[in-house]
Amino acid sequence: MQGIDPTVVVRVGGEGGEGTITLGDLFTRIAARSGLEIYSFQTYPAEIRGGQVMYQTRLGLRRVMTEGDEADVLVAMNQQAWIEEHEDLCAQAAIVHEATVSIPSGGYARFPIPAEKTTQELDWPIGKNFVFLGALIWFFRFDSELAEDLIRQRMGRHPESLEKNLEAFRRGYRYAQATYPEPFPFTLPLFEASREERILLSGADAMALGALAGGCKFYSGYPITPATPVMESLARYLPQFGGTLVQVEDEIAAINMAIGASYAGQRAMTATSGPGLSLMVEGLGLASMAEIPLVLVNVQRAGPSTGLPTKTSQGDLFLALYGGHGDAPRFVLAPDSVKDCYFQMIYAFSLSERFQMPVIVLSDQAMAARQETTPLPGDPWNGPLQRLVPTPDQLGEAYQRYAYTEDGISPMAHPGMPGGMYLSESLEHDAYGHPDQTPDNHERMMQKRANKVETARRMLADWPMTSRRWGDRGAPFGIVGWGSTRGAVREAMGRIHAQGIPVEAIYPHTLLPMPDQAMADFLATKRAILVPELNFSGQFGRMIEHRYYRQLDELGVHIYQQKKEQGVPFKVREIYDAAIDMIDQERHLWTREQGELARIFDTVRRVQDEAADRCGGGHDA
Amino acid sequence: MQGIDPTVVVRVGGEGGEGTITLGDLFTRIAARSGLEIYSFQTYPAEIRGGQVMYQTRLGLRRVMTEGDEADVLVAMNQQAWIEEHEDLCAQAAIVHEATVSIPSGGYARFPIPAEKTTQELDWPIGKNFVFLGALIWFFRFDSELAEDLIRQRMGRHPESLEKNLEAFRRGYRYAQATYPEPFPFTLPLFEASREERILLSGADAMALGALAGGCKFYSGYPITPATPVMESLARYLPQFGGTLVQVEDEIAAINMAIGASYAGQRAMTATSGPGLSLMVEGLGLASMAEIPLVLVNVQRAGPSTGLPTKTSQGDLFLALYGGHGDAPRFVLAPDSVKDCYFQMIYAFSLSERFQMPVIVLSDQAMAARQETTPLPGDPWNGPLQRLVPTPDQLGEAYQRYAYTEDGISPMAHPGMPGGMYLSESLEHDAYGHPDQTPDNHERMMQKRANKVETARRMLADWPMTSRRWGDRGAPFGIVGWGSTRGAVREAMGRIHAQGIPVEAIYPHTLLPMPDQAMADFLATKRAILVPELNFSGQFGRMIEHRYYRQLDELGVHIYQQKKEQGVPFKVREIYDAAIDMIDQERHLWTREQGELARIFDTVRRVQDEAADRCGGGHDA
Amino acid sequence: MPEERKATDYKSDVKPIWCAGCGNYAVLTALMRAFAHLNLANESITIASGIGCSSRFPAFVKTYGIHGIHGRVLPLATGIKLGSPETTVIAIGGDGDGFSIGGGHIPHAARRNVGITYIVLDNSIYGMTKGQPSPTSPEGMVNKAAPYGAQEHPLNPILLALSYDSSFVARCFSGRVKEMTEVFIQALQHPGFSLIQVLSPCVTYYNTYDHYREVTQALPEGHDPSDRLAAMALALETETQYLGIFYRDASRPSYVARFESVRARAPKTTLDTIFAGLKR
Amino acid sequence: MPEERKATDYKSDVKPIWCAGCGNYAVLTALMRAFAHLNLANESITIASGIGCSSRFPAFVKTYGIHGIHGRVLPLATGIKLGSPETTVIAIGGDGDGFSIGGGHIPHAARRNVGITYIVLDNSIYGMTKGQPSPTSPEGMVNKAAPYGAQEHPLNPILLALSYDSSFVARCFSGRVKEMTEVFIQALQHPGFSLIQVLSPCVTYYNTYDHYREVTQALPEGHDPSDRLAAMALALETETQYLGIFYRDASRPSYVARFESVRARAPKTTLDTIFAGLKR
Ligand SMILES: Cc1ncc(C[n+]2csc(CCOP(=O)(O)OP(=O)(O)O)c2C)c(N)n1
Ligand SMILES: Cc1ncc(C[n+]2csc(CCOP(=O)(O)OP(=O)(O)O)c2C)c(N)n1
Ligand code: SF4
Ligand code: SF4
Ligand SMILES: [Mg+2]
Ligand SMILES: [Mg+2]
Repeated sequence: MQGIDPTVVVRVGGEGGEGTITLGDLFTRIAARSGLEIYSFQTYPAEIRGGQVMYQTRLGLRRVMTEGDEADVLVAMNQQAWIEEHEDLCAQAAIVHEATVSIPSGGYARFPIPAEKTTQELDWPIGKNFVFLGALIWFFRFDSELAEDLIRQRMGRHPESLEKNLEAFRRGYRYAQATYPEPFPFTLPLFEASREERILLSGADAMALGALAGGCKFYSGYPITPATPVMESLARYLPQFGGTLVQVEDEIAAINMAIGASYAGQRAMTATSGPGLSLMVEGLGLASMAEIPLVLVNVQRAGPSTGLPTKTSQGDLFLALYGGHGDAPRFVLAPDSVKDCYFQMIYAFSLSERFQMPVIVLSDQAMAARQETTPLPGDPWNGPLQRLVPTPDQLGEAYQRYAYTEDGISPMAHPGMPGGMYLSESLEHDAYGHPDQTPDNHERMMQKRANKVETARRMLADWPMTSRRWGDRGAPFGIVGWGSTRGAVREAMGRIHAQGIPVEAIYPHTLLPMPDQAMADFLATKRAILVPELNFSGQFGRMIEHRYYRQLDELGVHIYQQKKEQGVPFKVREIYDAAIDMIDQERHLWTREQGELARIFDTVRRVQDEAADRCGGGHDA
Repeated sequence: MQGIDPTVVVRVGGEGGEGTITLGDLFTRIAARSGLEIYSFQTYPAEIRGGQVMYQTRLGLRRVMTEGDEADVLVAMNQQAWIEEHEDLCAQAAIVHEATVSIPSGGYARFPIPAEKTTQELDWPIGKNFVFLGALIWFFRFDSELAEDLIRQRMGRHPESLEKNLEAFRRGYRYAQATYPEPFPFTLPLFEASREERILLSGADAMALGALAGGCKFYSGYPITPATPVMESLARYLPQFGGTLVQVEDEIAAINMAIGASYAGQRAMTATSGPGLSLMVEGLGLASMAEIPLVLVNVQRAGPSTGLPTKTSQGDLFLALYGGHGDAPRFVLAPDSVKDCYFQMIYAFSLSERFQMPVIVLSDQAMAARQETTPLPGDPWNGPLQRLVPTPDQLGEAYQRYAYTEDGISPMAHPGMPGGMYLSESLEHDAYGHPDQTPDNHERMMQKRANKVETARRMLADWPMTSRRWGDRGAPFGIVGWGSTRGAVREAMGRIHAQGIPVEAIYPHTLLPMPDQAMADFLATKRAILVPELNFSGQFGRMIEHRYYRQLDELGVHIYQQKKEQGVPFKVREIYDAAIDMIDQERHLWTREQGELARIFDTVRRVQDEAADRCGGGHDA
Repeated sequence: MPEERKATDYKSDVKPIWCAGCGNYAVLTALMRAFAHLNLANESITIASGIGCSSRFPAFVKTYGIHGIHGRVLPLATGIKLGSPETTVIAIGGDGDGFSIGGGHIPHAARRNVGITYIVLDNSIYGMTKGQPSPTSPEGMVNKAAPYGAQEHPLNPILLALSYDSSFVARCFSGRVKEMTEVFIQALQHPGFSLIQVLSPCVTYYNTYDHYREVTQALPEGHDPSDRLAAMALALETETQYLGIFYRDASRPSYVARFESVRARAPKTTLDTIFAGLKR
Repeated sequence: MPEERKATDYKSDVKPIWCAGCGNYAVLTALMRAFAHLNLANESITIASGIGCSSRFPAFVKTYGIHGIHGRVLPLATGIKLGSPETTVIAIGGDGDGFSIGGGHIPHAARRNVGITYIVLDNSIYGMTKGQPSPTSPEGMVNKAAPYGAQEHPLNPILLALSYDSSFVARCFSGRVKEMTEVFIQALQHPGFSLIQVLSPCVTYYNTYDHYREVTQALPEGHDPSDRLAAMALALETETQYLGIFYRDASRPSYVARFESVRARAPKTTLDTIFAGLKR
């Protein structure tokens, strides 16, 4: 149990082929239905099947923000699960394990379950996961009727196996009930659970639903881990909304086909991951040049090249910002939670359609694959915005598809519109779309396209969703982050705050254009900022530093980059430690004039001393 | 006649189909053979053939550094040539024109030539360009025998037409001799011409020859303007050097095939332009991840998208630096003259082979298409460096292709080497090349690959060719540029210097890694720097600002970005004006404490006043 | 009823940038005549293209047009057709655009049977980039990019289109505008994917007019365009280059029709319903 | 004379990550046996691959190997062959890798007749990404990515290889290791480009073992592998999937041989000579 609000972290480890993910998934759903808040996380092997997988769910009474640094409960379906997972256990963890697995003695509470024996008795070898599910339902005192309902719902497609699985479930439940009648060391007071309306949503589904809410009618894409679930979700939904989804031959086809559909008047998108984004760079330039709306989701995975296809990273920021020959404007958005994925997709369609430009939405493996309980999303702020189409009197011989306007936006006709015939051009062109390679025209048109970003910047200055800011207003220490690291930052801030140290965070959601005013307001009171991110070179930090260095220097704000590129998310502890280290570092820099900061510095010193004590010495200040 | 040393700018305008380029080219060669220094420049229409083209040659007695801002002599082969080109003429220009073309009266000296009539008489309509050539040879008093030799040499493949062309040439010569016996207003004292050894070289050829000198044995590429000439040059030469060139199906094949050949042990390269570079981004990541040497030439053209395919730009810098998902290290080189193209290609192969990494060499349309007289290039500084191959005792079962080393470089076996069998991996891998997705291994291997850049940075610190610095050592005002703009900057500095204003320039040749020590030395004495470049967003300036902002701020150096994205090179005047403006701007900033700068500021004020006087008023200070 | 349209009604006011004598002019004429014959409303037509001399086509026609990027005309055109199914969509490109960089997209357009007319202006050369060998250039062709001669077998576009099971496959020649117009009229009415190879000489870099005048001839009288193997046999002949419709299967449902049926089968829903289903 | 080698001599110490029962194991066995039969030195072999389950192949073999990027195995392998002509180069990938994203490279490898053995492990599914339809999946296949069924005709790999004029075209089945080994031995000795489609079922996402056991059979006794049209006719049959060598033409010069002749014809020169020629 970690953090301020009590939570329980349950980790399930086993073979992919043993239904480990199904077990984790069903347990998660039953817990959610029991009124708990949920945050789940999975790791996949790069292997196809049969590799060892891990599914972690964190349960809480109030909103849960990360998967948790340590597991309270480990469900070890096989020996390998113990070997791979035990290092991440908390000191008093409970181990629910296959009876034949040997767990070395230690401080842990052990709960062997004879799952293999049970399934042998049932002559149903693939039911092991359901035996464990039964046991878990008993341990957490969830309603077993409710659980059975859910199993029926989820597994109903295969009636033959359903009954077998239910039987395995019941055996597990009864065995645990009979063998371990005393209270389980980690449970949550279910009567305190809120009855508020919640949905259980994955980041990938949130993007798909956001796309639908944003009016998406066309998707073309090529499978790639970890973006495929976005496509699979839309494959089901789009036709139900009168839309079309095509699985195409490659990412180049994907982006060009989406551009074609958008040219034809549809709201169109594609989704991919790193290698696919690399292949789409040329197409992005076309959308930018010909001014064709396009939403491109990039679910980041660890690179470079094929890299670590199933692991998370935030390493594609520079490619999203700068990927293109010539200066090809685009927008880049970065949702920072599952729910935000939904909204940012709506905004992506708004920006893309309104400004006739490609919009890249950066998610990542960790955010796409995880499930969260969230409130039902409400309406988006303003929108979805529409594409500017020509008025009848703008059409005809004099129709200027690329009319030079102050805000950069010109009305866009589409096939079928009488009098709107024009040439959409990848060559530099004049207001009509005719190729025009003269110096002045080129400069002017470059300016026109760039103006759209400036127009958007002004428009978005009034929009509340371009950044999220929380914590102690005006605190001297800040955290500036982006994307899926937010949960860990938020939880770390809770711990920092609990020490009485004021700290504040900001997460921009539009990385291009940056919400400069919000950033300026935020930075105005800071002495030092921590910029944590999941990539090797600290791309976001470099961008922040470059964009705001004058302001940072004038205010004397120090910037601390925290970079991690290991394929896994930040642990809360890592952020916490980095923040405390930053403040400690500042203490040394500020000794002569620490003034009002003295109290904070003292606290940090005390916190560090305590930590050192706990470790039994070795303080590396 | 412009600049310090006397030069003559001759511009030829006419239809592509009329042999305009041949005329320009032959004239250029004859002038070079007559002992003059040459700098030529062409514009192409985006059209295929028959469009209006322009060929400009600047002749001088000493090294010529740009194509010249204004033309002294216009050869107007048709009416359109006058219309399109007359705006760029100097006040007293000489117009050599087809007699039937009407030239409005003005300050120009006119030299009508009845070329069309002559070719009608000869019944040889396509000989118009040779009539003009004859006239030009007379005007410049070049040796007509020498000219005829050269014509025979160049046109000898078509004996039928050779005689006709020679006849047209002679008629033109004699007509001009008879009609215009008096000295031509623009000639150069040929007797002063140096007899030093010179070659006439285009930027594209320089790159091809540099590749050969760097040991290139394999080229795979796809045609694209303006990079095709590099391929065409190597198509001829490579087999003569025992190498292989493949024209492939697309740029993706190009980069992957080159990677394959390099993996097999050959020095391999490809060349392309913007759209092709966009398509190669994924392959770049593979070379970076699997640590395979690769030289990639990018001859920049104006983008985005298809853009202005025949026009110049420096807009692909960010793509070269940051184009890749994940952090994929690479080197980026930027030659700054035709001769430097030769050397940087050698260094590119050195770096690529030594560090087993992709190296991008950025040229541009203007530099690739132009011809310059240059001295015979000598030997490169150090090298070409070789690839590190395993020693016999490193081979065998324990061979570690990706052994972790301090400098990041591990020995690379290649097919055929007994005991060297290994897996080259695009997935994250361990020292043997086996896929390894564990967090620690990933971080370590990211570090290993990144270390190579740091090793190179240290190694290159001692190399003289990583930047070029010239002008007044320690001058308070600086110009920091890259690539092909150097000529204009150098000439502009000559003019600034002639005013008694001290100014100094630096051109880094390795943009990644940047020559930080050289930059630091340079910046140490500066008050303000101008950063001119040919792109819309000022990519280089942004990079300089970001990389050196702390130093710039500490020293109080102001940075002035000069951006131009019009598809054409800088005029000398533009650089000159921007530099003078910068210094004038500084005057306002520094009024209270200008100290030793007072003299310079005074000069600038005088220069500006004089310019304003010449314009007849309207001083926009 | 819309008025009768003339071929010139489809001409834009942009003068083609092609060299005098370029084979592409004939294709332009034939296509505009086919439009007129079918009396298509200008705004109901979209011409998409790649990059190359041939791909400048859309600029010269008064219809909707998009000049995309090199080699990607088929995915682009597919997107347009799916996005606006009522539109008559024509994809145009060169042999380099189509068979070299774009070659990977043809099989997929064909197997989707998407209702677009793909016209390849095949001059067996890269015109726009000033004359390098293309995938249909003969072995041994010598030019700057191949000073020792091209070392590759040429591709056989008709054969490969047939092997992809394109539902309409034809060959035309710029020297025969009338026959070309007729083929275009048929292709534009074909519900699925059609690929038309037009032998369209590049007078500047590879003038093949005389050659093609010699080796082309109409498909044998009795050829049955529903017989794919027979079509392949005729395509295999290279001494004679047959002109006309090699293969046609109008019975296969088009991609648009298939998606209509998918949408019809898909149970309609709303976001609220979906969210309700996600409630814990 | 090198010692006799056994199939196991080519096994690396990396355990394949494939699911138990995956068709790819049979291909691994057959290929190692073919190596042993030909007694190839380990260091004289390079296996290149793309991305996919099948493409993990090189890791499991003790030869030179390169696991490149998705769909680019043919250009990669071509570079290796041209860079090291003595090497036996094998290209391996899946149906998605080869016929979807990589489909544009096959015609060009074929027309170059570059001496590489291209083995496509065709399971008619995207295995690595957990089961989406591939270009060889049957129409109507239902899975998460195609909940309303795949809407495209499958491609016919043998037919398209023949239409590209591949000089060696064969089909094998993982259920028949012996025959597969035999074909591999032939292909490895073929001087030009060979394409081998191996029906290699994915037991996890699309188990076609039983189906293929039913529909596959050896090519008819009398089939003449030098008859391209006859091969096409047999390839067109889809009820029966024939196994064996459909087509072979060993007489055509390989790309390596062609470049040798180019280099032999090219006048030797030096940089100094070139520079001398550039003197003004
Ligand atoms: C990605 C990319 N690569 C290369 C080019 C350069 N390029 C322009 S047109 C062309 C080929 C033209 O040949 P083809 O398609 O046969 O058309 P043609 O000009 O002969 O009509 C090439 C290679 C480009 N524009 N984009
Ligand atoms: C550019 C790119 N796009 C997509 C992917 C994701 N991806 C990996 S393997 C694969 C397809 C696998 O199918 P196949 O080639 O048939 O191989 P199999 O796994 O079935 O053996 C895909 C789409 C990728 N790695 N790179
Ligand atoms: S270069 Fe050839 S293809 Fe291009 S316009 Fe001229 S004749 Fe036509
Ligand atoms: S998923 Fe399919 S193709 Fe991949 S290893 Fe398993 S059985 Fe083989
Ligand atoms: Mg062509
Ligand atoms: Mg497959």
